[in-house]
Amino acid sequence: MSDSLYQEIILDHYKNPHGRGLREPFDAEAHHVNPTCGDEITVRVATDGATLNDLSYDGQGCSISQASASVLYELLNGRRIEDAFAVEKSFVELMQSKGAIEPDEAVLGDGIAFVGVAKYPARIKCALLSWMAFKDALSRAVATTEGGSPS
Amino acid sequence: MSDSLYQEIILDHYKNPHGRGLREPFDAEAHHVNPTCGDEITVRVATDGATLNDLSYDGQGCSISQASASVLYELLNGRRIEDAFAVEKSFVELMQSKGAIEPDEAVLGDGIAFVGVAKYPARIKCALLSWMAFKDALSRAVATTEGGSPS
Amino acid sequence: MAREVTSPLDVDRVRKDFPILQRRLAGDHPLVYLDSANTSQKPQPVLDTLTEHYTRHNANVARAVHQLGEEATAAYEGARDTIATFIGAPSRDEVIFAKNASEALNLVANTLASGLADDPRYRLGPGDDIVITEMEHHSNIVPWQLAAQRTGARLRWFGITDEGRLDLAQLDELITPRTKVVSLVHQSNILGTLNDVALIAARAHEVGALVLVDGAQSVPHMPIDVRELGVDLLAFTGHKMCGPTGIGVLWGRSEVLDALPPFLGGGEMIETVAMEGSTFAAAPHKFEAGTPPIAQAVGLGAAADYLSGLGMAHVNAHVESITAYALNMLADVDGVTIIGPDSPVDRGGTISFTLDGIHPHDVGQVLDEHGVAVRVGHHCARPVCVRYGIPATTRASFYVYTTTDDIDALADGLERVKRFFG
Amino acid sequence: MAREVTSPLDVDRVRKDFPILQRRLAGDHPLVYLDSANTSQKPQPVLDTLTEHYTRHNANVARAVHQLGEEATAAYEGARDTIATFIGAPSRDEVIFAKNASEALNLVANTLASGLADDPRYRLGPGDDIVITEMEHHSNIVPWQLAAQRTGARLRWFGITDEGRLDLAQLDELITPRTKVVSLVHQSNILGTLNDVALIAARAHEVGALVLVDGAQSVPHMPIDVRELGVDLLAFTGHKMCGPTGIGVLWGRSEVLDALPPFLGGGEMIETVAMEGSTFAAAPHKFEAGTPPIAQAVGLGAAADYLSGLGMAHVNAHVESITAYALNMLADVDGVTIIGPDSPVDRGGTISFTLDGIHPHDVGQVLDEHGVAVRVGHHCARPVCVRYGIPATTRASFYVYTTTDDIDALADGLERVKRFFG
Ligand SMILES: Cc1ncc(COP(=O)(O)O)c(C=O)c1O
Ligand SMILES: Cc1ncc(COP(=O)(O)O)c(C=O)c1O
Repeated sequence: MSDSLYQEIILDHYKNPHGRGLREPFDAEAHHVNPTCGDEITVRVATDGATLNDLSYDGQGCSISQASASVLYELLNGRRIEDAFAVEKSFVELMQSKGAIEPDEAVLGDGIAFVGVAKYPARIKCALLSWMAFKDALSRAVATTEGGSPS
Repeated sequence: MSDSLYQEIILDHYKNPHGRGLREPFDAEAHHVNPTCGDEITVRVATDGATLNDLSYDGQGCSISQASASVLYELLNGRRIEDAFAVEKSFVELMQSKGAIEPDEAVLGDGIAFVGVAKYPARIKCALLSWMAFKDALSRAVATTEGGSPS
Repeated sequence: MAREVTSPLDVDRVRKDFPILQRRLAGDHPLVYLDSANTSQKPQPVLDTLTEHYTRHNANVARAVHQLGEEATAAYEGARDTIATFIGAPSRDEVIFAKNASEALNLVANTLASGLADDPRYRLGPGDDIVITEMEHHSNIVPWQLAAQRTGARLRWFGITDEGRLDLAQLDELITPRTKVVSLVHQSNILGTLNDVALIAARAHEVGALVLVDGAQSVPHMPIDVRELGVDLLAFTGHKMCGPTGIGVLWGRSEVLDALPPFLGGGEMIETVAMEGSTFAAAPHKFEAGTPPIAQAVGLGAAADYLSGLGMAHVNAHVESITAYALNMLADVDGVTIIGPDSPVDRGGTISFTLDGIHPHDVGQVLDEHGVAVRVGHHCARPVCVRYGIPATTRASFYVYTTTDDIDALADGLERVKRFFG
Repeated sequence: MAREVTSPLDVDRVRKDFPILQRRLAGDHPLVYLDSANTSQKPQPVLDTLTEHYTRHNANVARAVHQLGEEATAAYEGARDTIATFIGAPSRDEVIFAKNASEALNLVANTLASGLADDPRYRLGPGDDIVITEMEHHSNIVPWQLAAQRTGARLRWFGITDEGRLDLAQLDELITPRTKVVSLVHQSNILGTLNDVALIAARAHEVGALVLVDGAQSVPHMPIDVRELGVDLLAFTGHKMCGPTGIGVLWGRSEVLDALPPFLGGGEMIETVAMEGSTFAAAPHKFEAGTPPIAQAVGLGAAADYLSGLGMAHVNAHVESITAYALNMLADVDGVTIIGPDSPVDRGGTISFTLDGIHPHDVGQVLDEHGVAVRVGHHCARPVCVRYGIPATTRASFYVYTTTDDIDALADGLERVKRFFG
């Protein structure tokens, strides 16, 4: 059952989240809320402007939003900034595809398990919650380091 | 055709209205408008407090509103005030009866021809226009004469 | 597992009136619809009325002298009579058709906030209090926040006890001579709580405040007589009482409706219009700008007739018995915590709960995969979730067609949910 | 008597889609429906869509994770896509569902008048001008009168020429840098006049004013592309374009919708609600408080599909040819005076007229007794009647199902009216 939505990979990340917990130091933090269901996430990023040195998060929510934060960490932590943004873009595209895109495992890793979620309009926001917060935080961190005044 | 609404009597009053035209002297005047169709009527009454010495009117509107003003004049001009109010009450009752009342010719005279109009909700206001203006004018005239300061 | 319920309704026969209940969902699951507090399903007589209206009597109302126009007007105004009778309104002119309960609630908040009323009792301003409760639907919170923002009036509210009841300990401190309007929900759409409206209305009237009741959840479920309720205004919505979407009702005492200034401007609400200024019709037309939801009002009339045919006392008794059964069943499911009154006293057929460690979204999704439709989220009553420190709840809600089998399917489903995420 | 008309529509086939056209009236007269500017009749595909929605997909939208909820949401949001395409909106998020055109017009007037916008361009106040025209429907007059009253802004208007055209001689004197908003009708519902919206919009935009167009009569009748119209906001109503009652649309440019503050408060229009204050969703949801007219929006989508299936250019050409025919026929009836443009240029399929010495109420009533349904009165545009010094008009209006036989029946009927009152 639940074939299309609750992939085994998603349940694994939900039950055993990777990289969870807020860590110091960090250069920017974003807190996002999904008002329809009350899911919340805080994402922190630490970067020198070139590499994502740490990505930490904490929050509460459904299996989809929690698993997607775990996948976010696993995929992007330690990556180069451009790569991180590129993966983020491709995950968002996947989620907005209504299931019409064939996801690329080389780019998205475990993220491909979310292809089924894209068919459930009510759950897409859950999957995107941590990714949106991440994008927010990273953009601000990059703007700050570029502005020449790292925190 | 038009049996129930356009009685011969109504058409006669419409084509040959009785007592039409505003006259002096008068003790009170009322101007009423039916906003849905633009029909207008002005009614004047002259009274010594006991008798309706003159009832004059002018206006524009459909056959129903014009004929009903003519009938109003014919029925009430020169009558005692109490009688005038009684007839007015009984005409209003007839119009609100949805055609369920058997009108009393002894009281309503040619007014009984309007029984059919009571079945056309959109036209009841037309039939009542002059009667409402009359009631307004007469009530004010009576109040003034009772108040002891006739105009 | 089986517990006995006695209901005055012949539920099997009632269910035959609702074509959607025959629907098979994905995986060929039958539909177990436990989301009636969100919107109710529609019986065949209501659907037939809509079709008959559009195929035989469709025309605009009030402004036509032709036969279709007269028929449409008679049907529309006839629905007003039906609704007046349904809620015991002293006069049909006290029944205003709106598009939903939210519009009806906004109508009151906006006209009080507009400052256009002649009588100062109907004008909100600095120094005035608006009193609501923490268990309101957003539709009875946001309009008052906007009204307070516009006028400088202050918004205050009753809190909620741990048991899911209004905390009335401060009744006299909250409702004071500063209070101009008290607006509260009759039956909470998240907790199920039935509030003692008469008690609060009595205090409000003592200090000269207006009382508006949000009956979106109560009017569909119990016999309501506005004279007995003792309030000034009552809002409710058609789609939760077997009626179409797109139609709601505001009832108000004539005196109050006469004192309120117009809400929206347009065709039908006027007496006469000139470019330089306009005068307005009397209630109810004063508040019905533009072509009203004609077919929807007629459909709502048919819905009220359908419910009256079942008997509102029977509807209430049926939902009560299902609720008692459901509370019992849920008490047997490990990990379930009821949010709201957990006994079947002074509550309606809406039960919110949490399931330990599993997010409501996941509960709802897995239930749905077995054909069990519940609602998950904050149910447009987020302050209640905040009050209980939870992000959301799962909510099952019942109506005339709900059976004990539906409740059993829910309980089974919850066990599956736990196994799945366990 | 017979004149040729060429129409791209197969009217006989179109008529089969409208079940009400089979209706026999009192005296066994067939229905000659010449009141489509008041409300149009509904084709079978729209009725089928409504029934299908209620019997298979009925649920509340946006807030459910269950299958019915997802289907209902997909249907409702799908209707938004359909309407966006129908009017050439650059984005689906620019399409707001309201209950009718009147609500859509009030939405704009009220949010501009509320004073809650951040950007002063969207706040009306003393020193600002609102510009409308003398040929507006009451629904585009009264909201602005109320807004002017509330804010101290001044209301100004374009007059009408003897021929029934807008008098644009004072264009630059009426629309000045003081002007904040210009709101005008695209096609007059009483005169039939089609206004040069682009010209007026160009001047308005020169001075930085917003342009709202009332398309209640034009959107049902001609291909509309909001980008070509060059306006900021467009209001129209479902029931005049083969759709259900209870549904209307406001389209607005994203930038404008983003700048306007919320209208009504309640469920669905919020981002997050706390007792202390709330934040709001983005458009279109910001303007859709409460349970929307779900089935009605879905029905309107079906209506737009039906009209697109006929082809809006064909709809327009058909109505134009019937209008030309009718203008000719009426010119032959002694005593008829057309109120509005009497040639078929830049006008729609709505013809108002007077009949010498006979009141429109009497005209309409006698026509009705022969099955010919027209509208009589001021048509919610009383200032136009005042302008021409008449109490009311008789109005015949046409749509996709109107035939030359219908027009002949009207002309015959007018002769009978004259004999009857002669
Ligand atoms: C030109 C015009 N504007 C506005 C309206 C109002 O539309 P509705 O009554 O659907 O709100 C109408 C029709 O009644 C109209 O013809
Ligand atoms: C208690 C309560 N009030 C108000 C509303 C708003 O009703 P509607 O969405 O029909 O406007 C609802 C339902 O959504 C409700 O449950």
